[in-house]
Amino acid sequence: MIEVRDLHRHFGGFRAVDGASLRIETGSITGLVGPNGAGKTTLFNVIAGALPPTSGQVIMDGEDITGLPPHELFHKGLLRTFQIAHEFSSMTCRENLMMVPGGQSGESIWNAWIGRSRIAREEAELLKKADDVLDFLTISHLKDERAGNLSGGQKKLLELGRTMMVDAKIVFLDEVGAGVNRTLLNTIGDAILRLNRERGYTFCMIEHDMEFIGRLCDPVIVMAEGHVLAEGTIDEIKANEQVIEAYLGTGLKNKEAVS
Amino acid sequence: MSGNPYQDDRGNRDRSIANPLGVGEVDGYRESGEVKPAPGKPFLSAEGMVGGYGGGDILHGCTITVERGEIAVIVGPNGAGKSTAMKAVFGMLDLREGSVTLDGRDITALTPQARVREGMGFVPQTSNIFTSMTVEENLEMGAFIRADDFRATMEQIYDLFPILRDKRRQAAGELSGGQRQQVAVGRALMTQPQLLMLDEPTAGVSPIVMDELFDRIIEVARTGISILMVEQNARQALEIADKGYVLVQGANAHTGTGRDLLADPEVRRAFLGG
Amino acid sequence: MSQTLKAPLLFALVAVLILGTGFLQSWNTAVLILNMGLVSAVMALGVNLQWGIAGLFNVGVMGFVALGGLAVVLTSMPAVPEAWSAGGVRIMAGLALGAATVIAGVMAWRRMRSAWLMIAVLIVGFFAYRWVFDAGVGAVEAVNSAQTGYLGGLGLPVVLAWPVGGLLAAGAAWIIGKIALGLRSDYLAIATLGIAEIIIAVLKNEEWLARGVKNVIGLPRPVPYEIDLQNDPAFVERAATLGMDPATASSLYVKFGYSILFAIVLVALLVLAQLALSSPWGRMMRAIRDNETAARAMGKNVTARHLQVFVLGSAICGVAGAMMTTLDGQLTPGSYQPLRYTFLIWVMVIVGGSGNNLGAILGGFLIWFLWVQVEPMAQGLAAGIGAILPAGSPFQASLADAAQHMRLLTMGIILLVVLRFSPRGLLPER
Amino acid sequence: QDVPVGIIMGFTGPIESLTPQMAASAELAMTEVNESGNFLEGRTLVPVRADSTCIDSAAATAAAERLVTSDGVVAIVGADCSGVTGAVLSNVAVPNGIPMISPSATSPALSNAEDNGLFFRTAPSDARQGQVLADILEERGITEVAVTYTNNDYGKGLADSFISAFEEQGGTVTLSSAHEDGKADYSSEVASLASAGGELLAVFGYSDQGGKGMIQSSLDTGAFDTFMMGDGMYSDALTADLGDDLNGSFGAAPWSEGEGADRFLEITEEAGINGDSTFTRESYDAAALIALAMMAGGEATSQAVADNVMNVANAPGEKIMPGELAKALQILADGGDVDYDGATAVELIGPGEASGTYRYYEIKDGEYSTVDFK
Amino acid sequence: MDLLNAIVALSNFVIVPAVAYGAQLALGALGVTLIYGILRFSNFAHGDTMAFGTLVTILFTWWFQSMGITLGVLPTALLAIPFGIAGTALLVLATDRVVYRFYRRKKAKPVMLVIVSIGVMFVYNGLTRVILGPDDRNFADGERFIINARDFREMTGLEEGLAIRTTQGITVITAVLVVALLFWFLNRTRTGKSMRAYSDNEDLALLSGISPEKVERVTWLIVAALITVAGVLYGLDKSYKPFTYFQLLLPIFAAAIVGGLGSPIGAIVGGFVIAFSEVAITYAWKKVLEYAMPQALEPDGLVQLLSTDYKFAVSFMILLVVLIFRPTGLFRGKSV
Ligand SMILES: Nc1ncnc2c1ncn2[C@@H]1O[C@H](COP(=O)(O)OP(=O)(O)OP(=O)(O)O)[C@@H](O)[C@H]1O
Ligand SMILES: Nc1ncnc2c1ncn2[C@@H]1O[C@H](COP(=O)(O)OP(=O)(O)OP(=O)(O)O)[C@@H](O)[C@H]1O
Ligand SMILES: [Mg+2]
Ligand SMILES: [Mg+2]
Repeated sequence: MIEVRDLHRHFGGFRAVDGASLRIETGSITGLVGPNGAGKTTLFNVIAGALPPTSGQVIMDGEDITGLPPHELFHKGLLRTFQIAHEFSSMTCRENLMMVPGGQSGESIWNAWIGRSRIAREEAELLKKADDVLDFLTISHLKDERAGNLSGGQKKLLELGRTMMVDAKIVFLDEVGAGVNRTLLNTIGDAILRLNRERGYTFCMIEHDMEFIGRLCDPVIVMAEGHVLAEGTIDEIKANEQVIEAYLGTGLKNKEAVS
Repeated sequence: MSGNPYQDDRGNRDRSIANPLGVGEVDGYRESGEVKPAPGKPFLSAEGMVGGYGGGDILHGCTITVERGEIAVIVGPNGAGKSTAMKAVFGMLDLREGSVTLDGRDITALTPQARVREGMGFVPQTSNIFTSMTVEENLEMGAFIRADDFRATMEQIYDLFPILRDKRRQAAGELSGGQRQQVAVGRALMTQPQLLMLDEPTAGVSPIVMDELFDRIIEVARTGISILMVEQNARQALEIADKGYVLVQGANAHTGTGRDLLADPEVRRAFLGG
Repeated sequence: MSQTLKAPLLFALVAVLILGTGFLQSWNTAVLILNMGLVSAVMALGVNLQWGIAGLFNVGVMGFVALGGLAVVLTSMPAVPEAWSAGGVRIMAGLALGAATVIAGVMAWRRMRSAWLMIAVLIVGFFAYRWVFDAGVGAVEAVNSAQTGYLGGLGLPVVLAWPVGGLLAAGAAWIIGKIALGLRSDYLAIATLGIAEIIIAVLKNEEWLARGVKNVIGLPRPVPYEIDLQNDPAFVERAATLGMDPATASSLYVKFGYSILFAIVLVALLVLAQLALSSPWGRMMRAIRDNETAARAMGKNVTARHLQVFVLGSAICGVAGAMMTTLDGQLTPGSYQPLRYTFLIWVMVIVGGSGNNLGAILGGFLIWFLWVQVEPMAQGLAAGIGAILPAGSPFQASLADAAQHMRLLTMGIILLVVLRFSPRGLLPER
Repeated sequence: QDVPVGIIMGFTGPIESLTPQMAASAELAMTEVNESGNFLEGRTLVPVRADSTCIDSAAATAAAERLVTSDGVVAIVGADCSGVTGAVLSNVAVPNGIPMISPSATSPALSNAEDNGLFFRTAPSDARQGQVLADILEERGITEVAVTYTNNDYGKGLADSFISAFEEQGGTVTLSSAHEDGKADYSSEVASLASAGGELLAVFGYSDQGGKGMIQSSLDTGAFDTFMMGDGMYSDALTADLGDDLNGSFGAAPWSEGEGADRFLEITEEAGINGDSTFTRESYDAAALIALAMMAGGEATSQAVADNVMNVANAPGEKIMPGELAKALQILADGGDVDYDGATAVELIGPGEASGTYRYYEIKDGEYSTVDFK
Repeated sequence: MDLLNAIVALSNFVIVPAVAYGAQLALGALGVTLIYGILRFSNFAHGDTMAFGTLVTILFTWWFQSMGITLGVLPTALLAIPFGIAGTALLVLATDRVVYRFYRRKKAKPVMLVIVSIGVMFVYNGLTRVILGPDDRNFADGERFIINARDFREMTGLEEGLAIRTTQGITVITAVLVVALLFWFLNRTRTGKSMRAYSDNEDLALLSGISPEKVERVTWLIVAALITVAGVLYGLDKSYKPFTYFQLLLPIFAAAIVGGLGSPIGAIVGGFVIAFSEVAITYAWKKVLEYAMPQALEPDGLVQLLSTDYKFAVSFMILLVVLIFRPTGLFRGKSV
């Protein structure tokens, strides 16, 4: 589905991504881990069009999508969420969802003046869809609340909900777990699994919580110093000496997580 | 749009006229009130804190105490008010009720700056280093309030975090996430605090660095410095904690030693993710 | 006070101020303030679209207003055939050559990725352009330079110049937006500030275009001339039945003519803006304003939307500029100053209420009223204080002089006071 | 009773430094009329000031509208800058039939403005001055000059008329370059002019604005050391500031031969006004003409002013100098004729503008000294 | 000889004026950049503050002159500058106290401060005119030239002259001194470092015990000093008129941005880039080429790239080009 070929992204002389090559298979939930500064977020940003690459290619379903701007990638079914939730804070949860679908005729300013009735029809459909999504996420009681007033975890759910307003092919998640309470994280994990199974979304997610990764992801890709260090199932990764040395360590947390 | 009409920038990003980098959230102009003696309290004792950010209350009678040399950990769901409680302890928001005492003195009326002088150190969750300054300058800024010679302390910190010694001339913004956290803790230690407060020091940090940080935190505590921290990696944190607090909706829900809480099935299920 | 009550009350206040002017000073003054208030309100509407709705900090309003003014000359003045035959064709050829050079330069960069080739193309093209163009300009400017010395316009009815002014401003805004909105960090503010000055510089120095600093006076009007009315017995008679002298009646008649035309434009623009805002387009714009990065990731072409709003807002300023020049009856490029045509409009929007179209309109009226009336008020005040002071004291004189400068001071203080106590303006958004 | 007369000048804006003296001079004339006691059975002229801003036509129009319709002025001294003058004329004066006498709008284009016989100016159109200056150069045998002008209708118009007259006589202009008033730095303008060369630099600007900056900058760099100056450059402040450096430079300024100017200086000095400031003479004359025209018409109305300005300004009649308004009023009251000469040797020609006598001066020992009158 | 003449002509008309103008812009831009970096907004009132600072200095200069105190060959105004700085400092500190601080306490977005500064601009604009009126004021005295063109010609026997004005000399020397001092201050002293820390991260600075009030006060004091010095030097070199100072705002902004907003070195370099590009691109190279080229190749035209009418556009084109290729300015400023 997504193939990254020998991708480079340099900042001045610094090689944040340095020859990364990897594949994300259709229907998978691929985990992306690696030490701080390994270049994971940078890789995401390049794939999602937020940063232009220095060299290399990104292929999606056989089509070269290297360097396309984010809004075009969106229309190709490539979506992302952010490490820090990026809600539209002055808008209600419902509006947050309703604004998502592309190609709304009401988004053209001409139609705003001359095509009011068509817009009204479309809006009614969108409204129903948004309410369904809010139901799915178990936050329908918040539909008229301003998104800015939600709690951190709820914002992350809303963020996930936006990807459900359109038929996303692949969703990139950047550290959904960071700073999220583990219990809530489990709920989010469930939602991700359901989307993957029921709707056939492909996911690629950066995460540092090995337990969470272990529950959801197969395969797991480990990055270090800008390139791919290892790839495999969670158990293979945990057993990999290089990965232990560069990333997992042998300390207390790892022991705890394994136990 | 936030509730604060003065913060309405209408989404403008025009960097040629406005510089949004490093804008603070804390009112630095408040005047300190007086310090009253409060004998017989634990080393740090924040009792019955009620307050918020000006809108409704976030904290509803939350109490936190730490003894000398102890590690205390606060856990709880998102939005429970953990960070808010930390800020309240540090004087970064107005309390409507409750008091904060440190080492037998009531410091409820002090500003954050004054609390630094009283021996408190705080490492916020994010943006906790001066990115444009070198590692050494960061540490110097930690020692800003000190009039004495702080070179010995700096050496101690370099011993504690050896990697920082190698990078002392490098801009802190160029360091990796884990290294930045070390700079941040180092900066706070430079003030020679008696109490070190850490807000989610391990969020977004790789497992190996997290282990490293926890090790260092234990080391710091062993030197007699009290530690109060908020953690979402709750199980690992409670593992090393002398005392644990579970905060729910701005009030204490469970309190106990770290081991006790870890062993409590209800706490595990509701707050630690099973 | 609830918003629904506040808006009518504030507009009523403006009405009272203007009517008060009518009763206390004169109806002509009142209607004149009303007219310029209408024009100002249109300008404020344009700036509000950019700043209030999309957060674009455009400090080049002056440039677009001036382009609107240029449109009036180009549309409504009669052509100067001698000038056209002297060098008009050559000028057009020069301009075409210049445009071709820029396009070729951009192509060279896009296709070949070669900076040197681009620079070479630009330099060669530049000299060719100067060679063709300068000669044409010389010839045209030599044609009766005291009275014409320019190509003239199309000789169309002046009302047509208003949409043309909008188009001209829109075209300029499109080019500016293409350059400035595409920069990595947003440098729109400084770019607009500079480009507005460049537009004025072009207007001042390109004499073949609109006589440069020599001004074009006697622009056609969409309403009758007062003199003609005064000489029309039927009109004089009707004025007499209303108990007015012909001079007053005629100038009121003409001014009301303008008022009606301007009001039509203002209302039309307001309705269009409100419709757009209440549609999914408006929702999308709010989303972009809230969080650009997220909007981008949600498939919204933020740059294109910003460009669109920037062009629309600037076009509105262009229309207002054309209306203003029509009202003045002349184009005087030297008179465009940022303090008056950029910052004052900003004061209107901020004081009125950014993000709220009605607020911007209110601000337009209110600030314009003060801009005109602060001076006599300050003079009155100075005279009042002066009368108390001992006669002949040096203070009296300096007080009178100081009164003249009260206008700027007052604008500043009003802005500061409103920002402090009602930072979202008198009529906040929602 | 009171007869209000408007004074519309740019008290704020680019020429805000000239206008206070101009307004004061105009008011001086009115005071003189009032104090004479001879004016229309003891009626009093009351000056009413309004701000034209010099640049903001809308504000100027609003101010003028207020003067006319609310303060009820019967005539206007002003406006000052040609741009706003045109706007006030066509939007306020003509519709309401109010005569305007501008002391400083010199744009040739105003000669053709649709004015219904209501617009006069005591400042000559720049067309004539250009010719005068070209003649001076011919006298001096100078054939190659560089030109700089302030970038507005005044500067540009004067430069144009000078250049065409000069070239007609066979002279060469090496470069004609505009300068903006109030800008930060003039080194690049001076550099190009120096590069172009020429026997001297002709400066058509203002003495307290870019014109002075250009001269200063040229002197400093040694680019030029002789200057020919247009009327806007004439001021004592200029010679005071630049002093002996200007020796040998010359120019022309509208002037009355003989007494007029000196008398004006005397009375302004007495009144504590800087009579040497630009356009003060023209302002005084404008106000004086309004008063005399009313007197000649026998009533304090707009119509009287519009009808009689030309009569009182031109021959036949007794010559009137500044400070002699009382005498003039007496003559008119007695049914006589006056030929107001004033501070600038007023002579209105064509569509009611000053024909202009120019004083051809040269600067010697840091002082203006008259060479000739033209 | 001819080559020498060419070099002298170039120095006289391009290099010397551009260096002096550049130094003036640089001092102004330094103030803009400091406010941007530390107080986080572009100060639209900068030009008008400059006018005010100069005004105070002028009043003191006149007072000194009236008492017969002068500096000999140097302008008396130099003696009055400290008083001017004090006056300006009072004004800006009072403004900060009454106006800006409120918004900082409210944690207003920086763009709010920009808009506020527009209001302050209007107020200062009126204030300056109310106090001293809008007129042109000359307050320069002392020796005007270090060397003037005539003397230079006599001394060297060259055809071309070279003039260096006292004020140009003072401007350049002052600029160098001020910049060196500022660098030393910001990078070496405790207060300077605390200012950088505050500029980097307000809250963390607070948590380190740095008092925001002190940082802001010191910043305004430095800005007041920079502004007054820049304004007075400019006024000495040209002349004083409030309207001109308002117009200076634009080249100063351009300089600060070209250099990289928030970067003091950038401000200096930016000032010179703008000044040199304005003068050099609109310069008519005819004279220099006539000296430098063999007779046969001498140009007949003026060899002027762009008429001086558009010199203003030049600085903007440079600005745009710099921003397209280096969006953060020549020296990485804060606007990443
Ligand atoms: N805009 C930039 N300019 C310069 N260097 C950058 C930039 N963005 C990232 N880097 C550097 O590139 C490296 C990779 O950064 P990246 O954010 O991709 O790491 P990461 O793998 O996501 O780490 P973490 O797990 O800590 O989020 C880091 O060393 C970072 O300092
Ligand atoms: N600056 C602020 N102004 C107003 N409300 C705030 C502010 N910061 C936080 N809040 C609100 O206070 C409540 C508690 O926030 P707090 O940051 O203390 O939670 P937390 O327990 O630290 O959660 P997390 O684990 O997500 O960090 C939340 O509802 C939040 O929305
Ligand atoms: Mg990352
Ligand atoms: Mg928190």
